[in-house]
Amino acid sequence: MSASLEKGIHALREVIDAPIASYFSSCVHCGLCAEACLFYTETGDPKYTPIHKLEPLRRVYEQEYTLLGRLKKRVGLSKAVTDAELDEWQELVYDSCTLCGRCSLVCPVGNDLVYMVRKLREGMAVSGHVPDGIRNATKRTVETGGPMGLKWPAVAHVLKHAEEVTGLKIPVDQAGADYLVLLSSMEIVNYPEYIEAIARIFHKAGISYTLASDAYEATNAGIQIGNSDLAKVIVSRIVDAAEKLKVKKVLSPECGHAYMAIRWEGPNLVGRPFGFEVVHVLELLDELRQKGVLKMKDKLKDPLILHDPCQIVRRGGVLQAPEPLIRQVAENYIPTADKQKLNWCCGGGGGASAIHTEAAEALRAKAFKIKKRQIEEAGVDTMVTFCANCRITIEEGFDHYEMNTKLLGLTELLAEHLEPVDANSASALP
Amino acid sequence: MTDLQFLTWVRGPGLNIAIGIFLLGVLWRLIEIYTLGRRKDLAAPRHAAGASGFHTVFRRSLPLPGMLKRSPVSYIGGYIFHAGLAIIVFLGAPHILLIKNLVGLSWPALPSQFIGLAAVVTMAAMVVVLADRINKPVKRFLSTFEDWFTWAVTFLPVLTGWMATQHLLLPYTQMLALHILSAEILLVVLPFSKLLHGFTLFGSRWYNGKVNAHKGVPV
Amino acid sequence: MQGPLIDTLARQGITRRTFLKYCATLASMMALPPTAGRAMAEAMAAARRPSVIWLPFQECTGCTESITRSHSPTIEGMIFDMISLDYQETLMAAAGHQAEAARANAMKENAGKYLLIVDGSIPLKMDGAYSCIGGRSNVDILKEAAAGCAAIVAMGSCASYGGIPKANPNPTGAVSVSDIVKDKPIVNIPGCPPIPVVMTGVLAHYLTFGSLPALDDKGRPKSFYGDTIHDRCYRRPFYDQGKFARTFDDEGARQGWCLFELGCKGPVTHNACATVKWNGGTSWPVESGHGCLGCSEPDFWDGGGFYKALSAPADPLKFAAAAAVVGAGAGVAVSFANRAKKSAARASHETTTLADLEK
Amino acid sequence: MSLDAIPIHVVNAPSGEPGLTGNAPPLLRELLEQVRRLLDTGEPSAIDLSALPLTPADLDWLHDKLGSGEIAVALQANGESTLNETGCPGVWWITHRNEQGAVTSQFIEVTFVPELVKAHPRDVAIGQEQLEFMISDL
Repeated sequence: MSASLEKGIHALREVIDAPIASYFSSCVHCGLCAEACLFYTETGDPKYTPIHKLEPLRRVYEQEYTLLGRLKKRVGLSKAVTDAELDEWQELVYDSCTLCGRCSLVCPVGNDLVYMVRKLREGMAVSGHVPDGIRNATKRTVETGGPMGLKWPAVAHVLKHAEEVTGLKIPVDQAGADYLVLLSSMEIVNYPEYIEAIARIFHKAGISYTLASDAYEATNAGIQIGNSDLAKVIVSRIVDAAEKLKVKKVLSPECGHAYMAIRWEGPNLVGRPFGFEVVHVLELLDELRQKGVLKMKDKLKDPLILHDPCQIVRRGGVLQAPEPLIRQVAENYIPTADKQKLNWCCGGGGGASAIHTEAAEALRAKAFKIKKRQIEEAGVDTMVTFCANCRITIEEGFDHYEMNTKLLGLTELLAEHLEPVDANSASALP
Repeated sequence: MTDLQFLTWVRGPGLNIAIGIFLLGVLWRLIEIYTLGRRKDLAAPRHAAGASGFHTVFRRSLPLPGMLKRSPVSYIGGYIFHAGLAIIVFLGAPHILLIKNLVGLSWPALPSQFIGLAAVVTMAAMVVVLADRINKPVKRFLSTFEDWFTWAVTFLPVLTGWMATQHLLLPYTQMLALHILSAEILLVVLPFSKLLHGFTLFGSRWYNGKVNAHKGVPV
Repeated sequence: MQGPLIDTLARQGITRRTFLKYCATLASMMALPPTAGRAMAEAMAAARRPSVIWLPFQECTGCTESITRSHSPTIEGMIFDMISLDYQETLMAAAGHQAEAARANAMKENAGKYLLIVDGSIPLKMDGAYSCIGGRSNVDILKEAAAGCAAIVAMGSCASYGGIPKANPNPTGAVSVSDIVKDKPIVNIPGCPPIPVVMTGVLAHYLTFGSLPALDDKGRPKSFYGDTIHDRCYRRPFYDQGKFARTFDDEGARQGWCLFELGCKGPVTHNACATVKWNGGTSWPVESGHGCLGCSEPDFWDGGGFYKALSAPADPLKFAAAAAVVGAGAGVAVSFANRAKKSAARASHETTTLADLEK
Repeated sequence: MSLDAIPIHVVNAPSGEPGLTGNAPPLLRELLEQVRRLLDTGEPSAIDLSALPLTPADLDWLHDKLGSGEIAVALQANGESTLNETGCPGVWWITHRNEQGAVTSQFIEVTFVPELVKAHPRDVAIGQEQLEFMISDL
């Protein structure tokens, strides 16, 4: 056994727990999880059945933690997990799994499959069986602060531009603010409008906030590659900054995995509950809407559908906020059949969008057909979402299928139709 | 060995051994599984109506919207044969009597004609489910020896029980003995195969519900 | 007592019509076509009386009682008039050497033609010393008598299957006739005791057609043993409705409900009691409120208790508690090993660095 | 003491017996065949009713259909037997009972006169002897 494989098995030994034992013992090979996985439904290839993606984990569980499995291994009835096998499984665990968690919803015996994929990735990561794209993104995040290698001066530049556009001051490193606002590199680079929208809305609501120059990046490639140690390094930056600036709340950007990393995995990664609250931007917006602060000057007339990002809605629990918000700003919102926690993934989550091999991109394009179908069935030209990663994947899909569909970010859309900002407000630029 | 000796053996020592292995296996496996522990979730919980392990234990018995259409055979066939097995095992007069003798509880039985009908329907559903496993690429791909074996081990008690009461193929005594023997094989196989899902499914659903309920998602 | 049977019967006050009526009913019971009744009557009326030797072995004489006390004025008994019963210890006047001589004589005179009836099982332990007649062991006598017979009728469960003497732990090493004799046609008429009409039915068949009736896989006449007691039981509808007597004195028992739960072995017992009944059609065990014991099945005595329902465990669970304890113990042992392993894995955790991501 | 005095009796007669099974009507066709054969060849035949899966209701139905004819014979021989011609001449309903009055077997015979009714030549011969004896005594 190679040293890296040994490390992988060791990591799995650490993470296998009672739920995993229960899940594997319950599986009846009914194959229903395949019907919930867009990589299967859009390709028809049975190897993309979610439970099959977990085969190495199942064997390690059986061989390490069951008496019969140990005996079977000893007499050669159960073959050991090998590097070659993990190599083969890399595609199944990363390229064709976006950690969207739809399979966990359908399993009739109640298996939480995505929970297991996340754990299997711990073993895959340390044994080196990870796609280069995700590995590089992780490296960049750990080394430079963000998956795209973005550094503070570049961020500061974007902030300055936003201040100019909005005419509002964007506070940085201001201790005692209510909110520490986090961003994701993708928003900074591709959708800077998000920052402007946040500035406007906070100003309108009169809530104090700040950015942190040493913790602006919310995304966490560590949880995508599946390594808790590295994920902890990344998330600790935010925790440290939040504690240093003594903010009450940390505002997660739209980005799905960022929310997952800071809201749900964060406390478990650092090993203690947070002294601050983590809020997703949509939760804040919905709260403002309910308070009547979020008033629209007009509404978007185009018929549109909503794409609920998996990590925020199905896996993040922000179930109720998105719909009232979209109704607030859109006159012709058309709910899709599979909405909210049932929504289909864009195909680029879980780090998949960072994998740029030809095969992975082709597979993603195939998987995207399900989104294409949703759009076509609704007969709309506009789709709204609230995750930077989803947006990139969906735009790629639109390009691939040469669709003329418009894709909008929910927060920006809200900001765009917001009642004009009161210019005399305190936080306005002089 | 005569028929009656065979029958007496399966009713006596055979049953003793089978129930012994069953109890031993189930306890061993369940303890092995559930003592593996689970880390406490340190993230601040979000509360949502209908989100809990308990809810999921029940909710998961119904298909998610759209799924019934995607895999009707799995759901409908599955419901019919699980319900059929439950009706036969828990509402057939001789079975209730067995349970009464083992644990002292008893309740009214259904007419034997109804149980016979349930057996036929159950077997039909099981055959359909088997055909589905052979035909559907995903199921065939996932299937291992264990899947075929456990199907047979589940099917045989129903078949032999029904054939015994209908006086088919073999004399009643032989068929009854085979019926009891096949049920004993089922008991022996159960703890060490996927059939354990009859027990662990509650744990699995509960864990799934609990983990997601922590995030405020009713699953 | 030579001459056609009908004359013998007439002398006993049995009219021809009575005999015809009896044969019609007998044919019906044996599931023979209606016309067979008359053929039977004619054949039997004119039949030559075959020599019959009746050997009693390890038995209780219940079978003989059953036959000879069959209902008055014993048409069944009359049938015996059409055979020449040359040896029957219980019934014959001769005793001692005379009796033995009669047997030897009959065997010699009718060599190859006589019918051998056996009741009782044959003990084999201690060279058969458990049961001897005139200083000779049963097994010895049987072998000798069987050698020259045309066919054997094993009367009762002991001769058919070993019966009560064979019950666990079978101290005398009792076996059935068919365990010893392999080269002769044998018809088993099990029951403890057997139903008289079954006996006469078989004799009638033998006399009419010169052969034994069709037998099932246990050597029993299909016409009488084809169905189970349960199949033909008048209480069967209660079984189907799930109505059971739970004690011998409860409301269900008074209502005449099914006795399955009280241990009735009807479902696994092949016999004609439910249709033929006993004591001239007066009643039979289930009708009198008691479950079937299964007396016509092999090893019925060791069938797990007369009052234990068929679907109940034959023995009380012996090691269920022990198995549960061992299972729990195994589980706990594995869980300790698992927890130790997992703690060790956690303790030896090496923090991952970026370099670790490479293969 | 009669059997009725024993306090175990079936209060609710087992169900399943009432109701027609549909097994009776085909018997009428079979009887028609048998009557034809009797007329064509003179060959008598019979149906063993106890060997067929007929409920009491089926038997009643059959009995009603066939009706009763002109002749009713009662035979006292080890219990009563009744040999009754039905509404269809040549079709006889025959019931044998034992001494306790229970039905032991039941037939429908298709014949000009049931065999059991006819006196056997040898019995007639005995009658002849008796008559001669009586005359010789005169």
